[in-house]
Amino acid sequence: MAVTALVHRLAASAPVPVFAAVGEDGLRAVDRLAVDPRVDLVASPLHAALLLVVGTIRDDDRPELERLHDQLPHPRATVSWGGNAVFEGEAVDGTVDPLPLLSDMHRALMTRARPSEPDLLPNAPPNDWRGKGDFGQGGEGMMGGVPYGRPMPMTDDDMRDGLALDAYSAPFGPFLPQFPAGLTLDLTLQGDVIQQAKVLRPPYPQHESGGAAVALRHVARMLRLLGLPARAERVLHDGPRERLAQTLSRWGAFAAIPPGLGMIDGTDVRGRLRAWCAEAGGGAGPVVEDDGPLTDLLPGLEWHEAVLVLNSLPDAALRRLVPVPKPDDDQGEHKHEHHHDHHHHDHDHGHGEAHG
Amino acid sequence: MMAVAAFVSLFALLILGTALAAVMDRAAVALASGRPMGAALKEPARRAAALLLRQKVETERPDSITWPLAPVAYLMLAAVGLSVVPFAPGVVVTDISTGIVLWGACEALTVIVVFLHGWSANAPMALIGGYRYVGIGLPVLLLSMFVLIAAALPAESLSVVEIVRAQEAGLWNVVRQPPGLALFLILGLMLTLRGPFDYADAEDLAGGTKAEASGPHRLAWRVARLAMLVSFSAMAATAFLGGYLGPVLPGPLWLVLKTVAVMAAVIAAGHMLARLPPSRMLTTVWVVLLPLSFLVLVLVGVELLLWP
Amino acid sequence: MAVTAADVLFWLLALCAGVSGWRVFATDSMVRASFLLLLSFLSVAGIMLLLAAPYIGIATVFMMAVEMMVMALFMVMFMMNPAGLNPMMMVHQHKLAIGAGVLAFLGLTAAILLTDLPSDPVPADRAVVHDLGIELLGDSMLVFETAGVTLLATMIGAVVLSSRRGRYGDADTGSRPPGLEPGGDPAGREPEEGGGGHHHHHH
Amino acid sequence: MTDLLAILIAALGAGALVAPLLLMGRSASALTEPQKTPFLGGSAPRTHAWQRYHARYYSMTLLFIAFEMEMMFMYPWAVVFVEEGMKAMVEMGMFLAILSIGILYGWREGIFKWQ
Repeated sequence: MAVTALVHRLAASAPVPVFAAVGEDGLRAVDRLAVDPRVDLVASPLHAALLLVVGTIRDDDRPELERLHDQLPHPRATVSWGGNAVFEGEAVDGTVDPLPLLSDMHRALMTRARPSEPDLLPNAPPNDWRGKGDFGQGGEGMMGGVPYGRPMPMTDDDMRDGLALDAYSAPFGPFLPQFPAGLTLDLTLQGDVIQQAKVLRPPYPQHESGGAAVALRHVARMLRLLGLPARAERVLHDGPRERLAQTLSRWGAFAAIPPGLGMIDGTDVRGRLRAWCAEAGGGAGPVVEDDGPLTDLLPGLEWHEAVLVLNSLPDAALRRLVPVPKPDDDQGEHKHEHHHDHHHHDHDHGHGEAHG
Repeated sequence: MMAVAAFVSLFALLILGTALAAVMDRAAVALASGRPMGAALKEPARRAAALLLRQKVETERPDSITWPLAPVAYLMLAAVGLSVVPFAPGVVVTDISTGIVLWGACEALTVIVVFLHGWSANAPMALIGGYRYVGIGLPVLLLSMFVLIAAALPAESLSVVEIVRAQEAGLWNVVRQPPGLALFLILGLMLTLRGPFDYADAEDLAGGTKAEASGPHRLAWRVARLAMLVSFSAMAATAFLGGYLGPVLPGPLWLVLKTVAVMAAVIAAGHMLARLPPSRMLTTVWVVLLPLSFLVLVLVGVELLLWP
Repeated sequence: MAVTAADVLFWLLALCAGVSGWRVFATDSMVRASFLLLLSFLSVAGIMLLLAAPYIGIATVFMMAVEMMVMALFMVMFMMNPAGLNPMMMVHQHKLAIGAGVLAFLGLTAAILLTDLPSDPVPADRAVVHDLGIELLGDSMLVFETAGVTLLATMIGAVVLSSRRGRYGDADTGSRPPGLEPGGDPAGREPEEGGGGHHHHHH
Repeated sequence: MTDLLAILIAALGAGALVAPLLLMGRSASALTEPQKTPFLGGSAPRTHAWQRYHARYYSMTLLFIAFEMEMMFMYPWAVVFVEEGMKAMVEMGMFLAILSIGILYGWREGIFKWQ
C-alpha cells in the first residue's frame, strides 16, 4: 500500500533514536554524538530503536546491559562502539565515526530489511505468580505475596516528616543517563526524597585530564538537567569561551539551584557550576578535596536535587567519594525489607520462594 | 450553518495547528541549539512515522485502562478548551455563559490526566514525574483563575465571546493588563509540560511520565501535548489579544495569526529559563507569582473604577 | 409524549453517574476509585447544564476535579495496597450495608414520587451568574463573608494539623501512638520493626 | 443543552482522532517478560512502584482546596464588579486579605517546601 510505503520511507529518514549505554572512556564519544542532528540521544530505552554500547563494559554490568537490550521496543538492534560487550548486532572501532552505520541500521530496521534482535533474557516473570494465591494473581492477603511477579513496597520510617509510609527501594543504574556512567546506587525513596543511599558499583573511569572542553561538557550536562537541552547544545556548539557564567546567570541557571545544595568543602553545586564555567573560559575548575562518602550527601535530598549533586562533581572526585563496595556487601544490607530478604540475583528468574 | 462552520474551524485549527506546532517546536530547538534549520519542516512527520512503526511496550502490571486513556483525554481536553474560543463574530462551538470557568475546569482535568499518565505505568520514574507535576500544577491553576477573572472584569461576563466584545469596544486586555498575559503564559508552559514547568516529563527522570511509553502511545502523548499548546494559545490570543479582532484581514485569519504568535512565545519561553527543583518552584509560585496575580486583579479593578 | 434529545442526554448522563458511582466501590485501586467518583460528578454536572445551571454545573466540574485529585493523593498515601494489586473488599458489614442501601433508596424514591415538586422552568438564557453576583453583594453579603472567614479558619486549621515544621519546632516531637489499653504499649507497628530501617551501617 | 452537546461533540471528535493510535503497535511481536521490566537504568526493580506514595506537598494541597473554594465566589463577583463599583472593590479587598493571610501563615509554617 502506498501509505505504508510512505510511512516506512519517512521513518527511515528520521533522526536515529539511540539509547547509549556508556562504559569506560565512553563519555566523550557520547557527548560528541549528542550534538549531531542526525542522532536523537534518548533518555529511556523505550524511546530508542538502537542500543549503542560505548566503551568497555564491566563483566558485572552485563546482566543489566542485557536487560536494557530487552527493554528496547521492536524493531531494535545493537551497535558496540569501541568496546568489548558485543552480544549481538554490529561492532565498530572506537576510532571510527559510527554515524553511517547507525543510519544504515536504522533505515534497515524501519524498512524491515533487517530483522529485530530477539530477547537475551529468558521469557520468565521475576517471580512465578500465575495461578498462585486466592485470586490467581500471586498475592496473599492485603500486602503479601508476589502479585503479578513482584512484592509490594513496605512501610518504613521517614527522615523528614516522620510520616511512616511505604519506602521504595531499588538499585538505580548503571546505565541511567542522568547518573554518572556506571554508577549504581541502591536507593531507598519515600516519595521523591532519598532516605538511604548505598553504592553498589562505582562509576566508570573516563580518564579525562580536565581542561576547557571537559568543563564545557560538564556545564552542558548540568544545563540539560536544568531543562535547557537546546541551550546546552548551543554551549557545546560555540566551544570554550570566557564569561560563560554571565550567560548562564541570564538563563537563571544559578538562581534555579538552591544555595547550599551538595555542600562539600565549602562549595555547593552552584559554586561548582560556576567553577566549571570558569574552567571552560581558561580558569580553574572545581576543587573537591573532601573524601567523605557520597552516600552521606544524598539522604534527605529530593530526586532532582540529588541528580544535580551527582552531576556537579568532577569524575576523579566522584570516584574518590564513592567507597568501593566489598564483594559481600550486597548480601546483608536489606534486612529491613523483611518481606523479601533474599537478594535478587539478576540471573535467577522464576524463583518465587522465600516470600512471606 | 454557523454551528457547522464552528466545528469545522475547531477541528481544522486543532489539526493544522498541531502540525504547525510540531514544526515550530523543531525550529525552536534548531534555533536555540545552533543546528541547521533545514530539517525542521520534515522532521516531525519523520519522527511520527518512526514512532508508528515501533512496538508498544507495556510494563508488568500497568493500569491498562487509564494508561492509554490519558493521551486521549488530554487531546479531548484541548478540544473542549478550544470550543469556547470564537473564530469570528457568531462562529463559536459553544457560547456558554461561563466560558472561562469551563476553561479552568479543563486546566484542572489536565493536571489529573498528566497524573494518571504517570501513575498508570507502575514504574518509578513515571510515578515521581506524575506526582511532582501535581504539586506544581495545582497552585499554577490558581494563577490562571486570577488572571482570567481579571480579563473578564471589563466584559462584565464570564463568556469568552463577551470578553472579545468588550475588547472591541474598549482596549485589548494586553494593553489594560500586560502582566496578566505574562502570568497566563506560565500556565501555558504548565499545561503543555514545557521548559521551566515541565515537572512531569523531565530529563532528570529519564522522560518522567513518558519514560515507559513507546511507539504509537508516545506519539499520541506528543500529539496531545502539541494540541494543548494550540488550544491554550488560541485562548490566550482571545482573552488578551482581542481574538478575531483586527483591521483589513478577515477575523479568523487574525485569530490564527495571534494564536501562532502566542505559540511561538510559549515555545520560546520553554527554552528561556532554567527549571527550579520542585520544592523551590512551589515556594516561588505561592509566595511570588500568586501575590503578583493578586496585584494584577487589583490593578484592573482600580483602573475600571477610575475609568469605567 | 415525544422523547427529546434532552431526555436522551439526561438518561445517558444519569446512567453514567449511577454506574460510575457503583464502580467506585467495586474497584481495588484507590486512584481508579477517586476518578470514577469524579466521572460520576462530571455526569451530574452535565445534568446541571441541561437544567440551565451553567455556573453550578461547570463549577462542579472544576471543584470536583481538583478535590478528587487531592483525594487521590491522600487515598494513596493512607491506604495499604493503594493500587489494589491484591484484590480486596471495599465494603464491610454486607447485610447492614445492603439493608441501609435499600432503605435509603426506597426512602428517597418515595420522597421524590410523593412530593409535589414546584415547576418553575428557567429560560436557558437567563443571566444566572449575574443574579448570583448581585445576591452575593446584596442580601447574602453576611453569609458570604462568614463563609470567607470560615474558609480562612479551615486553611489555618489544615496547616496546623498537617504541617510538621512550625514556629515552635516539630509537631510530632515526643509524640507516640496511643496504647491499646491505658498505659499499654503503643499501638501500630512495633518499634523494633519500624526502626529496622536504621540498621544500615556506613562504610 | 446545546452547550452540553457541543462540548460532548468536540471532545468525542478529538478523542476519535487519536484513539486509533492506541490500537497500533501490537502486531509486530508479542510482549515478553523482560521487555515489561520498568526502566531503572538496567537494574531490575525489587518491588512494584505503586506504593503509599509520600507526596511531599500534602499540607499545601489542603490549603489549596480551601483557597480554591474561596475563589469560586470570585466568578460571580467578577460579573457584577463594574455594576457595583466601590462596593465590589471593598469586597475584593476582603477576598485578597483572607487569601493573603492564608498564604502568609502557610509560608511561615513552611508548607510550601517539600516536607
